[in-house]
Amino acid sequence: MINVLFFARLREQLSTDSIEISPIENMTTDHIRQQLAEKNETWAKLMQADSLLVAVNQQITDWSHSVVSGDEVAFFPPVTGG
Amino acid sequence: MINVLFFARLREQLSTDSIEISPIENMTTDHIRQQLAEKNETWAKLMQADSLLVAVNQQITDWSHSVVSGDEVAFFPPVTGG
Amino acid sequence: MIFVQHNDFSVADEYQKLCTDNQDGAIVTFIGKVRDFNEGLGVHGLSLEHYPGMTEKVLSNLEAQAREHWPLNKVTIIHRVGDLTLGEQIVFIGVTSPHRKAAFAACEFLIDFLKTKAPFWKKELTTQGAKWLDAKASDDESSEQWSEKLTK
Amino acid sequence: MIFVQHNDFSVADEYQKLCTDNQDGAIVTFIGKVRDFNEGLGVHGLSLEHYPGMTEKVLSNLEAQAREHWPLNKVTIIHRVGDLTLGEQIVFIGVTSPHRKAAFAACEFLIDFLKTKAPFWKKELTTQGAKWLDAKASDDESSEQWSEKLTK
Repeated sequence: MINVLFFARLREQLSTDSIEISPIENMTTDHIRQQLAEKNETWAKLMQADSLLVAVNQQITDWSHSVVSGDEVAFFPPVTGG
Repeated sequence: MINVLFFARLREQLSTDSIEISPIENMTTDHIRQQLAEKNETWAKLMQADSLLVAVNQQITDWSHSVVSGDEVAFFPPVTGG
Repeated sequence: MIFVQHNDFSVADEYQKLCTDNQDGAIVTFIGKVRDFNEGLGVHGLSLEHYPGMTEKVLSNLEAQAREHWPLNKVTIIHRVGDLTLGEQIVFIGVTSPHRKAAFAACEFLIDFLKTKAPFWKKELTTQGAKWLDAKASDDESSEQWSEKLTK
Repeated sequence: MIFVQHNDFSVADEYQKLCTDNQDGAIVTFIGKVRDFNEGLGVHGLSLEHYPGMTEKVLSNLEAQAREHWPLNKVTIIHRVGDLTLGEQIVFIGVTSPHRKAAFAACEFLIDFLKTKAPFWKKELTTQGAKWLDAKASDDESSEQWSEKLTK
């Protein structure tokens, strides 16, 4: 399984901080985003946002990054710390 | 009279921290420097150093600055604080 | 040393730990505090969320990058999470070096990249409710300018 | 606030005085310490001379210049004079501002110009005797670079 985490605005608007999804063959971060966008309008809006960031195994990456079972994938908005 | 101060290396090498000199008409910082350089070899060497700085009334200035009775003139090497 | 914590930090204690080595001629510290970002909205605090695990990795990586660019001795990065009220301390960056230019540059580099790379998110608590802060373009510019500065 | 003094200063106390205003999001401090400048020579301290009266005028003027360039709230400049041993604190510059870029820039501006404009002179006390330090070309360059930076 792939553990998918959500932070900040996403976590609040999706009313969840994590879900598990089943890996498919040759899966990428973009596949996960698209799969989640199909859930409903709220998910679609958040997953298609231009500003959406994705990390795999706690490292920011792009939408072509491959994902395998056991990976930790996180979606979040631009960071605002400091 | 004009009060002339010396600091740091100058003060040590001249063995004095201040002297008084009599003003002349149309006196400049350069006149004072030249007058002091005539005292002896030690004074000449220090007063003719390229790096010598001069302040009139506690403000760094150049060698054409006019000086009148009551002014405080200071000679010192480049500063090294901080 | 990197700390992500709920508790407040003591600048006095952090300085004491930073200032012990005689080879260091320069110590630069930055402290960020909760201030009223949107004047008039009545901000009374912030709620700070982060991505545990990733935050520490990103900050360690930034410290390593700073050490590659400048001769640094001690580096301390502390960032608080949770609810903070107006005026409270959020972040501490302390850097020591034999050279002041290195200490200034590294300290500013670390806070610039912390702001654009470390997974923290601020929610402003105002009298009119809570509101997630948007990222600032000026922060992106600040970190982008480093690649230019460092290749000069 | 400008202080030229023999006595040591407390960074903890100075920070306490700097950090009281909620409009300040950023506090940047620089501390300069006595270090072994000429490695191998056995430096055990410094003797710091200054030009009383002029020093304070120059530092006040630098503070005023910094306030013209950046939106600053509090500014503290402390410089010690007299005999200092290895590892002792020499100088403290603390600046607060709503904006971190302003606080960093002003703090670095103040120490850069203090080093090239304020009438302090350091004599290094080594095991082989005392020696007046020469001004460093790199310090002149640092302060000269500001005119370029500030007109950009």
